[in-house]
Amino acid sequence: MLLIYCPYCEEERSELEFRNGGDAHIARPTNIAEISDEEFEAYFFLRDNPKGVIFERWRHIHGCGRFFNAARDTVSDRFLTTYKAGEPKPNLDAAPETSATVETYEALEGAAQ
Amino acid sequence: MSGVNRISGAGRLTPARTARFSFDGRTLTALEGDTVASALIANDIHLVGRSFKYHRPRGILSAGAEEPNALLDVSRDAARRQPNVRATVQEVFDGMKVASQNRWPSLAFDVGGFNDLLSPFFAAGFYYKTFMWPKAAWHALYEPFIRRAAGLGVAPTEPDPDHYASRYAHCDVLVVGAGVAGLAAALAAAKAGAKVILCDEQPDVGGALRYDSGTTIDGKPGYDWAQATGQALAAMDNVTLLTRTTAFGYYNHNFVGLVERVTDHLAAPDKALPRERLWQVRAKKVVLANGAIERHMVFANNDRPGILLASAGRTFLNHFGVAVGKKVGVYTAHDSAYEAAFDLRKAGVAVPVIVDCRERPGEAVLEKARELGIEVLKGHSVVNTTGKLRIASITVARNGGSGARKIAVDALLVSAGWTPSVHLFSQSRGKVKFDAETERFLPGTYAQDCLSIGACNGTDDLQATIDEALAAGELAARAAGAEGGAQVALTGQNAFDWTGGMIGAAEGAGPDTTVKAFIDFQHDVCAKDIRLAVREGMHSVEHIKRFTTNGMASDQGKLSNMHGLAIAAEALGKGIPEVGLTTFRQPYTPITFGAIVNHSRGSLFDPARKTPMHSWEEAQGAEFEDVGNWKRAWFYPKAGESMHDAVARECKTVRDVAGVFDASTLGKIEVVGPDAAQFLNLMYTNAWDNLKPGRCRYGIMLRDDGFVYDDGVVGRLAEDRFHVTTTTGGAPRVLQHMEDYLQTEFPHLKVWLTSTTEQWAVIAVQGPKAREIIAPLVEGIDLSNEALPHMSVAEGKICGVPTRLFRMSFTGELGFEVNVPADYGQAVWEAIWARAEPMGACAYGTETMHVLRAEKGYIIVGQDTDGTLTPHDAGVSWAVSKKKPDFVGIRGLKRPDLVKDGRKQLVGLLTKDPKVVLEEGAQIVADPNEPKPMTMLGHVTSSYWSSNCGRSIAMAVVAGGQARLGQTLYVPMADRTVAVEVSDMVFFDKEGGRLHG
Amino acid sequence: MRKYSVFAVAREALRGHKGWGPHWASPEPRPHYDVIIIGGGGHGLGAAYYLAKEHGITNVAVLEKGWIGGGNTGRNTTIIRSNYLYEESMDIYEHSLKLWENLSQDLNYNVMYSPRGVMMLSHNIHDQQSFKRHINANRLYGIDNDWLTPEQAKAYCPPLDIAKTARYPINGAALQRRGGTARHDAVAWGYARAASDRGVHIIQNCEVTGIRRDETGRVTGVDTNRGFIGAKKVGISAAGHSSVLMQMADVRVPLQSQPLQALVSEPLKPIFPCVVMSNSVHAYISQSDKGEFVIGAGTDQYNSYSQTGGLQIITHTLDAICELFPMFRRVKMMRQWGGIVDVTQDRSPIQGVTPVPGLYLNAGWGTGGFKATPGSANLFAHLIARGEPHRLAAGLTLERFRTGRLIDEAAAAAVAH
Amino acid sequence: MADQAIATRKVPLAGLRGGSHAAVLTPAAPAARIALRAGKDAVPALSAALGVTLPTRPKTSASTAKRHALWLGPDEWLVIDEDGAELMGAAASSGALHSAVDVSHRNMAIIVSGPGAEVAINSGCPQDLSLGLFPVGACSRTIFGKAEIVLLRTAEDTFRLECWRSFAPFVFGLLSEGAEDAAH
Repeated sequence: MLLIYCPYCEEERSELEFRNGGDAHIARPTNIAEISDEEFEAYFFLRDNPKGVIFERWRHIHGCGRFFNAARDTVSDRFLTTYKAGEPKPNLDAAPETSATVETYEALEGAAQ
Repeated sequence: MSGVNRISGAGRLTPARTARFSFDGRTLTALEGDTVASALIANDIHLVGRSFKYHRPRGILSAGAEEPNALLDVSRDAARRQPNVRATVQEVFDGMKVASQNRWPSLAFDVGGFNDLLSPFFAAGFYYKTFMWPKAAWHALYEPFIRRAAGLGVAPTEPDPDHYASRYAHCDVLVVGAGVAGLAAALAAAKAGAKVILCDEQPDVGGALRYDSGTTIDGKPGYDWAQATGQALAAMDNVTLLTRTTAFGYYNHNFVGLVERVTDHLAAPDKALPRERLWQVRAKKVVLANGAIERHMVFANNDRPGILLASAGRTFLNHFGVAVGKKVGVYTAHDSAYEAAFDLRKAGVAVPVIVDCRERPGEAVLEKARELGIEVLKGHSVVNTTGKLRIASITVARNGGSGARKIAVDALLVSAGWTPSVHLFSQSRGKVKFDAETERFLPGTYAQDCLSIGACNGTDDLQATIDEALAAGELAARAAGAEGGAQVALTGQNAFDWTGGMIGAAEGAGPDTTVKAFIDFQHDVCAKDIRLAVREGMHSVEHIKRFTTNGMASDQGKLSNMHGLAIAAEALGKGIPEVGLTTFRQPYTPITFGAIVNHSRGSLFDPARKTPMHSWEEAQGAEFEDVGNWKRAWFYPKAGESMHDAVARECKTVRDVAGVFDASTLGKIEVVGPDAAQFLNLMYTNAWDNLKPGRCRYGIMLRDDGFVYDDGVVGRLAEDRFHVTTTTGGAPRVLQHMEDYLQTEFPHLKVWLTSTTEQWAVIAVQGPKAREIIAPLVEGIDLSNEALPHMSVAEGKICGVPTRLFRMSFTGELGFEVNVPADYGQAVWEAIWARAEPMGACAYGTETMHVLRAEKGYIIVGQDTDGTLTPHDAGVSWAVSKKKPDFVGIRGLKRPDLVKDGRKQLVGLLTKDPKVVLEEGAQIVADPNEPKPMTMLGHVTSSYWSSNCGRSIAMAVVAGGQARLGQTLYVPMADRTVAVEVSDMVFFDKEGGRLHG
Repeated sequence: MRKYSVFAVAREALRGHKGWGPHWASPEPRPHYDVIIIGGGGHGLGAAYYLAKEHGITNVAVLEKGWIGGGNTGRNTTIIRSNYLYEESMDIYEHSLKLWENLSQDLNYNVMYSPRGVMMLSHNIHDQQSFKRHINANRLYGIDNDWLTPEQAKAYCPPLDIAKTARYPINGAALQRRGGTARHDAVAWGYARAASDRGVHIIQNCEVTGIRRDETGRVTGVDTNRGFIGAKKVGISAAGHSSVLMQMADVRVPLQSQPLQALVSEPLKPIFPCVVMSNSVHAYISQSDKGEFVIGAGTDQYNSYSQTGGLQIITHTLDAICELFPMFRRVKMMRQWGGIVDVTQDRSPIQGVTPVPGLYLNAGWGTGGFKATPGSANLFAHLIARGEPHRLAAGLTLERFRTGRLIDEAAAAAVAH
Repeated sequence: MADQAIATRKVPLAGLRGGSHAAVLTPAAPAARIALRAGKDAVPALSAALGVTLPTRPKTSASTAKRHALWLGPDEWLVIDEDGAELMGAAASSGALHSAVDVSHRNMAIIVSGPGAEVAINSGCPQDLSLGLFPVGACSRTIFGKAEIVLLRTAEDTFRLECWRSFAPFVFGLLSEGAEDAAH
């Protein structure tokens, strides 16, 4: 059960109060009616699905109700930061790099050093 | 007398306080505080079970949670029966019934023991190589045979009458384990002012001090210090001390699950007490102080009853006052076992020999052994044992095999050293490192905010443990923000410093042998099985585990994993860290489903939502159907009526007179703000700007991929206020869908959404007499066709309370939907009913609602559409604006497959035989004689007997359906084929005149 | 390859099982293969086996970054069934089920396919409509799937509580009798052994770090932690890691990787004869040959490669199990674990060519991968060998996300009105 | 019309009492409530019109004698008037841009009071309710078992717990079990 910092409530809360909203920073094209099939496919279906830092949306559905964004490491499930909707993607160079140092559970399977 | 092996003056239990229990029908006396294991051994019973595969006689091996053998069936009464209970954990209470498992007809004579003779055939993985012929025999013959042998205990067969509780808890510091390290850390953290939770799986604090006899802390005997410290902690406001509480799982972000066993040790528990309580703890810091687990020695026939871990022998003696035998041998590779010999000797028990496979045991323990006159055989090993149901002798030989001799014993204590318990650390996804010198895995890289201290961290020395614990406790408290003052200092002294330890097979169980030297007792995995797995190409430790099932039993390899690993490494010719560990997973020890689900049962399993009129409907004898979480009135059978009769009557009555229907469950969202219409323009396919206040419109909502997501009637109450309705099941997701777009795609719009589903009770009054029924009750609203035409809404009063009165119809009749604040719902319903009933109107349920709307061809999203239909497929193209520049779904709708010919489209179906009612879900074909697999054109989505039409009617999605009107198609059922004609979807009142009353 | 049989086992029993050789060889990788398959799970190993057996392509390597069968093959709840709704799904799952029926004999390895029946519980009218739709479609397609009354369901699975007073009463069930379970590890090992016997190289601890292409964009091989390995064709069959591998070829795919959890109870004497699933209360359960209840939970809500998830997902599942079987509240959970499932938006798999010539993708099996193993492997081999999909997998291509021709099994079970 | 009786109000959980000596459960009397939405700019005018200062800090509330304004989100408040006074009109009189929706009947409230109130609520609520983090006056929308609730701490040992009416039996049932456990 994750512990998620809501940038509106300014507090960490249990994952039970939140709903994941998929990838962040995928803007719906303002000219959506005009885009090509390929562009629509890219907008609606194609995702990076990164192993490492993902920028994702959460909604504090059983809290303040707000959508906000988070940067999370999909290997360690650690949050690097959360920020309000509409704010730009944070520059994570300043944040501690965790994906390289956090040992993965998966790597544990069958191998320990 | 509480057992022949009870040593007068030994242990901490009170001789006068006895409890009686039965074991396999035999009544025994125990002392309060005994575990089942200590009580059985006190009564000289070692044989308690049979192993899984070979049905070998097995005894009690340990005194703790790591026990692999002594799994028993414990019951309070028939419904409170628990299989697979570890005798070493379960405390005795007066009147408990205990039974052995996995044996027939009796524990001493078990037919399954025949398997032991066949064991050469049952080598690891043998089943992959055989039982393949003839083909059908696996499922028909072999598998049933194997399954009969499966399992240990017998599953409960009655619903569990006990209840379980749950608490979410937060703390600054969670300390797991209340041994020396845990107590000291908790003390330091608590004195620094932190909010502390300290838990331990044992009934009392102390950890290893429970068996220890020579340690002093702050000048007190260790156990006494522990009890005093525990009491001091428990008395502090900022400390929660939980005993009989296992930290079973370390999850993400310092979330740790604990299970507290509340009543399983009580003879007559208060009924109000939960059996177990789940604690879901979120800690700022976690301090792991969960100790180490002693390993057994791996040698031939090391599994006989009466062979125990040395620490278990000490626990039974020093805590419970029970000697494990009268003539107790010791076989060890570690100094700690000597102390067991010393304690037994001092208690007057014969210790014929300490066999130590090392050439150089610790000097201090050797000296002490000499002093006590105990023979020590250095550089010797136990190479075999005898004794059918209990160990009778050991065969001892000098390492290398010479000078074998038999020594009679009735118990044997073994120790291969100690494995730090890194289970929780690993569950936290920390990464262990291998300490080559001491041959053990220790916490390496931390992944979460936790610290390991004491034995689980590889800290052996007592004072070092204390210092480490105090520092960790204070550090954790400070890191969590505690600012309190008091520092703690403690000094400790133990009797002996320990050295030694080995992993893997001992002398005589090496690579060239075929002896049964058990690693995993419960699963009967021997050293030779590991070697076989390697020989068969299983080179990953995970493959070896899975091929041999080593470590997969209910103890999850607490004793066996390190031995298995060492033997595998040897066979592979690799170092231990290269081979690596298998994964530690939650839970640390098995936990009941009951504790996990706790309050969730019956009405607390899932909320059953009921409308404000529910009790009236119930009183009228309505049958209910589940729709999402809602209970909806389905139909109202009168005495003697079948469902079919009731629905036919209701359908007729609504069209002939009128009916009253509870529509409260429909989702409602109030959309308010100056940009409300603009927002709805984007969310629905229709255009909303031109809808005048006081009027309503049916709207279709799509996802961006163009498929129908929901529908409903939307009323405009004012320029800036809309009353939106959704499907019953769709209410929450429609609101989420709208919020998503509003907040993240269209945040510039000034509009807000509020769920009002439960604010309003909705009473639909439908039928020719609808107006006549409600008119006298309504105040301030002109109900005439002119003032309130079809698809309009007005606000006023009914029965003296505010109403939003909709003129709308899902039946095709003159209709109203009376919305009143929910608390008034039942009273207004009763007032309407008081007028309706004398006129011959009826109350109707969802089934009649479904029939009536189908007669009119109105679709139900989720039944007639399934997330793969566009509005064009669903025959509601008229609701899709062609002028709007944008709405959600506009682009998805234009994708190649969504605009191509031949798509499945919603149409009507009329059976050629009007009496035949099609099955909903039946498939439609063009050629009923086509061989399978047949080409299916679509399926029946809705199908009813229509009493108003005097025939069956159906709706279906059919490939290219709208071009097939008039065609004959077929519905092949298992017993017959039904011919149908494709029709439009309006079966009744095609002109729609009735709507306008 | 030494043939496995009861006689061989008996012979070995007399000599301490000293005569068994490795299941599969562990060769050093060659510099170049005709085909490289990335991912040593059941699908990948099976594809290699069928390439060798049915297409005569034996210069094949299966590259596995860890140990074979260590991904979703070794982590799933081993349910097998084919009673899906859409033709595209029925085609592939039924093809698979037919292969399951003979797999032990085909591989000379007992994969313990056990057609004990998969029963899906219906709790309300909407379930009933949906199940009837499946049953009718299955029947016309030649796939067994029967509607049972609550009493018939209880007769088939005695522990079921069919009381009408339950919070989610059972109003019927759909039963596929040919559905059942198989032993997951055995599938990986059986395929590995049979493939290895036909010359396929199984290379463990070999992680792919790059996919190389020539100037025309065609695949030329893969970089690995053991160096470059050339190949004419590369097939990706890596489940949760499909996106990561496809990114190496600069292709974005419509996949999300999420934790899927499962658990087993302590071993108990057999009491539960079949597989029971309930979509309405979100749970599925069977009892293994060792006596453990094998219980599947749902996916966590976020993307993750951690192979762990939250306790609340397990809780939610056990809530449902205890509601369906109130006597199981005293049963104990022995172990829980997680895998990474790669899911598509329409919950149907992707098998087909990619924009990169010579690169083939088998992915998106979500929670349905194990049951599909033989069928998917068999058709993936066909795809790689021929360069175009088999008729039975023709609808599973990536293209459908552009055209909109989705195979939406999830939507077909849409929420009730 | 004149002779029609005015419809009587039937509230959920009417007449129920429950809990334990540690945590007493009492359904609250019917109250007036609005779901209020507005931007920052509108806060002063709305506060003046409603006679209670709309809080702008997360997890805080403001109260007069019988009127409470609970911060639920950055542009969202739940305003409760225990006397049932008219709130929609008051909000409208502010003249400021806002959305007010009457939810008086959507919600109902249960008063949880006693030394075990925190523990009783924590039987299904994952928030830290210790006084330090959830002081008197603190409020939050959150989850309680399988129901959404709004919590307001009205005294050290008393919470007002609001839920939607159809969830009330579930919430009351789970609270009862939590209250029972809190007593032991």
